[in-house]
Amino acid sequence: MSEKAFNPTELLICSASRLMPDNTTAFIGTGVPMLAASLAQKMHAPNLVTIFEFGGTGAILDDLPMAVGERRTFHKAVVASGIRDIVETAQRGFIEYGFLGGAQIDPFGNLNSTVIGDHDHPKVRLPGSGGANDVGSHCWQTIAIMRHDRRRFVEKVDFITTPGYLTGPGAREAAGLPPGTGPYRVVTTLAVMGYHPDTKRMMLLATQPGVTVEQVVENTGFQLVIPDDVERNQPPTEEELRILREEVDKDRLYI
Amino acid sequence: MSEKAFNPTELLICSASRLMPDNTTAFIGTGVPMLAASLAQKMHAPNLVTIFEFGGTGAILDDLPMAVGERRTFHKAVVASGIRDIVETAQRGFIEYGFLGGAQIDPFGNLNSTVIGDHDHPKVRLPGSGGANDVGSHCWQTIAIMRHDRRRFVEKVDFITTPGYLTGPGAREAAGLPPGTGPYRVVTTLAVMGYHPDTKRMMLLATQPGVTVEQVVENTGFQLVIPDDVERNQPPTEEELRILREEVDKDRLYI
Amino acid sequence: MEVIQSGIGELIQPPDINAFREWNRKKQKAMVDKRMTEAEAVRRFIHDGDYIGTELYGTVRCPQSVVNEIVRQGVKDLRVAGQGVYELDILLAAGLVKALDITYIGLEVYGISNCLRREVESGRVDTCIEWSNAGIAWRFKAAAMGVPFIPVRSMLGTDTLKYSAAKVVECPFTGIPICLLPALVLDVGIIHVHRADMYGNAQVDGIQGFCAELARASKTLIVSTEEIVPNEEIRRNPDRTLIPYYLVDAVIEAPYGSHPGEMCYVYERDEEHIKEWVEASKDPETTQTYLDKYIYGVKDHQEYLALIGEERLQYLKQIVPER
Amino acid sequence: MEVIQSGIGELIQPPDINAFREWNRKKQKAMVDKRMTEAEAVRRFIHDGDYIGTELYGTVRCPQSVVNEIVRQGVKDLRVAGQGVYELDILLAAGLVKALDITYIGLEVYGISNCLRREVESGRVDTCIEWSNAGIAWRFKAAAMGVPFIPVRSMLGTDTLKYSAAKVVECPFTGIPICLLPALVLDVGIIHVHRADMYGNAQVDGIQGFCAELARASKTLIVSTEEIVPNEEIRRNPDRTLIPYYLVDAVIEAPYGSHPGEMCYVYERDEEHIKEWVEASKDPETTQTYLDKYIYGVKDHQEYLALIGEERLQYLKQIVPER
Repeated sequence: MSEKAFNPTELLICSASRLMPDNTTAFIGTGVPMLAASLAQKMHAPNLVTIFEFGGTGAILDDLPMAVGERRTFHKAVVASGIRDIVETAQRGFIEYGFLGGAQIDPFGNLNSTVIGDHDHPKVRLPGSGGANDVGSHCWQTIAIMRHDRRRFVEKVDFITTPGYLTGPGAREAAGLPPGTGPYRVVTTLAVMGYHPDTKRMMLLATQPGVTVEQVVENTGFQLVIPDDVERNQPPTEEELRILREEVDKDRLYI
Repeated sequence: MSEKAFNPTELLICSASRLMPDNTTAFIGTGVPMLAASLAQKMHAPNLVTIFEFGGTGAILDDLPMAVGERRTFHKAVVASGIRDIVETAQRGFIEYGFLGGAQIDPFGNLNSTVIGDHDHPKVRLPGSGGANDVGSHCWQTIAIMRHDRRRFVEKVDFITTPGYLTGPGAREAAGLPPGTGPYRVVTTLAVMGYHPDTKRMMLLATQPGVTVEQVVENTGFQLVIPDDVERNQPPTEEELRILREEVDKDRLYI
Repeated sequence: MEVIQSGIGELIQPPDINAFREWNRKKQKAMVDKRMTEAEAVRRFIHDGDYIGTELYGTVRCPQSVVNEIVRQGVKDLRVAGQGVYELDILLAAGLVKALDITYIGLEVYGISNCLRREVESGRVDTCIEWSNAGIAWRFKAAAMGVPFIPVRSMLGTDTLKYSAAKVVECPFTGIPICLLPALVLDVGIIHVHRADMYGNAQVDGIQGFCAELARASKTLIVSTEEIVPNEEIRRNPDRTLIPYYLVDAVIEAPYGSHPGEMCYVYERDEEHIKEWVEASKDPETTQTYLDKYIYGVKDHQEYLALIGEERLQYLKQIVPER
Repeated sequence: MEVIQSGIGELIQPPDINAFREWNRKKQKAMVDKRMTEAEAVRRFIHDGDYIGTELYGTVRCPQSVVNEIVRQGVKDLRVAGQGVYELDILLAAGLVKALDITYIGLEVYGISNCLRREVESGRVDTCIEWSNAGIAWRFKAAAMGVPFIPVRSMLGTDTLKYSAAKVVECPFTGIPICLLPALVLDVGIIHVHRADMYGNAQVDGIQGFCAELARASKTLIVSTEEIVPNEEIRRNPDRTLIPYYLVDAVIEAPYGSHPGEMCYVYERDEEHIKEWVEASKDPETTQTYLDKYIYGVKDHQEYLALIGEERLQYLKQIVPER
């Protein structure tokens, strides 16, 4: 199958989906994470426990939710509770993975979804934290899903909406965030990245199909840790694309 | 009707019942308050909103509860929730009356239901606070229901389980208890008492039928404020006794 | 127990928990008929400058018929809590919002809110204090508990905290830093439910969002409901009641009250209508046209439903899947 | 934010919320069959010296079949949270309790507990730390929230606070004194419910007591249930689920599991049996006779039910009134 046979959104969905292991708990936000979770349930993770902010735990994603509170987020779920129950469950340490987006990300994985420019006189007023700060504070491992360009990958975000590693090693713990939590992966249209275990700075792990290390570096507004071995992320398989197109998003609302 | 035609428990029930106005909220503990509330609903207060600690709000007391969590406490109720919802409702200022008992009471209405003697080496280990401390902290007006003798009405209780006026005027507020709350009445086998508005010390309001002021004073282990006018509490009416015996407690479990 | 950090944001609604208790003491405890129209409820209970909040989430179980009436009556200088999608977008579009305790206002899958951008970037919304989603729910919970603050581990280390009115203290039991969120008491809360009796005892199906918390954090509470049921029905299943009558000041019968949003198990959301709004909201002029047609141009919720049309509304019920 | 007062009571179970997070992280997230007998659950999960708690309230939806098994296995030096009627009385009667975070142990309408008196006055229970009823529920809630403390306005000004491990601080928002209760994490929580599936998803009818809080505050959770239902039934009404499977370590099918207590809508409490216990408990010798007959003398819950007798059990169902 040719590498052109899928679009960037499909690539993001398939890459994120592979980061959702079976029998784990995952906090699912609007958009790509929903599609990825649905795909994961239909591919390798039938028992992925999806957790939606406003109360749904363990929904079966037969149909794709259009909003984080709507009935598909608790369709055939094991529990339909409320926002506090969900976020307190995360705060208590029960949720392994959290999937997030953002307008800007910095080398320590801090995310901005609040403002571009000055807070009190913003150039662009963005939606705000929503559940992102909660997810980034409490889930054990957070995964950011973003389009990749220099305006988004910046040395310093205009506003830290959601905590990554803040200013570096030890900073989360010093701020009072639960020890052992933090950013885990960044999935983009160009690459999959992790964080250097010592410096907590973003580190390239794999390039997306057809993308070179140089292209990733060029499109990143800060110095990325480049290890000796950079893997090549496998393109979406035919099976992934078929399920995504024919079952997950058959009305093509997102893809 | 002769004053001997009722027993002390019946007298306590009828006296307490009259302190439950229609269309008010009342926090109801085990025993006499349950009977009083049922009687009140069947007499003058059909819309008395009974509130039981473990979750029942607005039950219709057709049958008499034997325990504060059992099904009669939420029989045909408008809400069946849980203990936190109930006590937080009180903490938020929604519950007007709270009915309490205790092994000892002092001139400021402080109640002991924890120990007789030293806490760590008690002569008698009593059950403990239960909901009493919560009721006495949050309800606007608390009403103690007790048998009246010098062992129970003491200058200093062995242990302040539940706050009355603590050490006197201003002490509740200084301790952080909600302003405007506190003991309101004490209903006993000998008298009905209130509190002096300035000194917050217990004050005789009315003697029970056939009881003299002297008898009340004799049976009280501290100096009671005795106003010029002491009323005589009316004995239970025939109607009250009939309903109490034939409807409220027809199996004579309590009376 | 040292205060380590204080957010620089304004405390728009200070947590005077004793005053809230006094207010609650005076609320009526009798069960009386509280049924009224949206027009009456808004006229009587929502005033210029009030601090309000809506539940659940934008297009999900949203009290839209009441929000539309606020717009029709032009209640202005509103201070608003929380997160929203369509409903807060409409209030912003109508220029009625002055200050926000904000966590998220956007259009979810359809992207960022143009109305929010226009109102905030122009300075017409003059105050934006930042919180997380759970942060706002927890602030309601603190008020609902009747305490002035609640401890959490959200927001720590971020600008979200810096531009909030939260404080960080050292926990006196463990020594770890803990974020304290101030209680948030609403002048008026607005909630749409599946069923309520005429007194205001209300039940919802499916997820509960932050219904219980917002109801208990509101000085005045307006409940709109898909249907009004007899009190006996409530009393048969009291363990389903999330809102006790004594919290409630107005009960509004509003079938399809959440339209174009959904009401789980009853009707689906009107995706076409939402897309119409998304398109209209991109430009001030088309925004105004939309408001003229769907809100200013109709007298009340009944006329609104007639405008949407019986066929469309029936369709939204028919496509509800089996449970 | 100054600490104004600290209770002098021992913090029996310190609120190490980070350790609780680590524990919860390791709990299994897969849905696996957790059905087992009382004997297996107690053997595997409750050990000498453990800190345990039961829900709901003594004779109401009480996990009695599990408590009886604890007595049969003689798990000792237990540290116990909270309030109880019959169930904690039985543990005390058997001499298995070493320390109490106590709020109420008594026999409600039948008066004070003779077993409590004997065990505490003799010093066999060597620690009694005082709390209010809601205080204990709030302490569970703090653990369930994942924070080390929770602010309340109970206990202030009293000896209940003095002999607790609570602290009073000055509120940094309002300046008023506020009581902080430390989170309470249980080694083992035990809850009896109306229905659960084999994975542990559990639902109760009627009042919820502090079921949700205790379940979420427990490192290990044992759920006994009147009946085990298919997972599909849980998924049809997920808004009824109070306990998600991932909290649960053991699911025990225990019809009449609350006997002699009640299970609302299913069976009434066995007043005659309770009176038999009240009488027996007055004297150490008759107490032992009672334990010998009803607990040590039977092998398991099934034998216990046979001893009580089918006729009596059926009667307790027949007298359940209409809802």
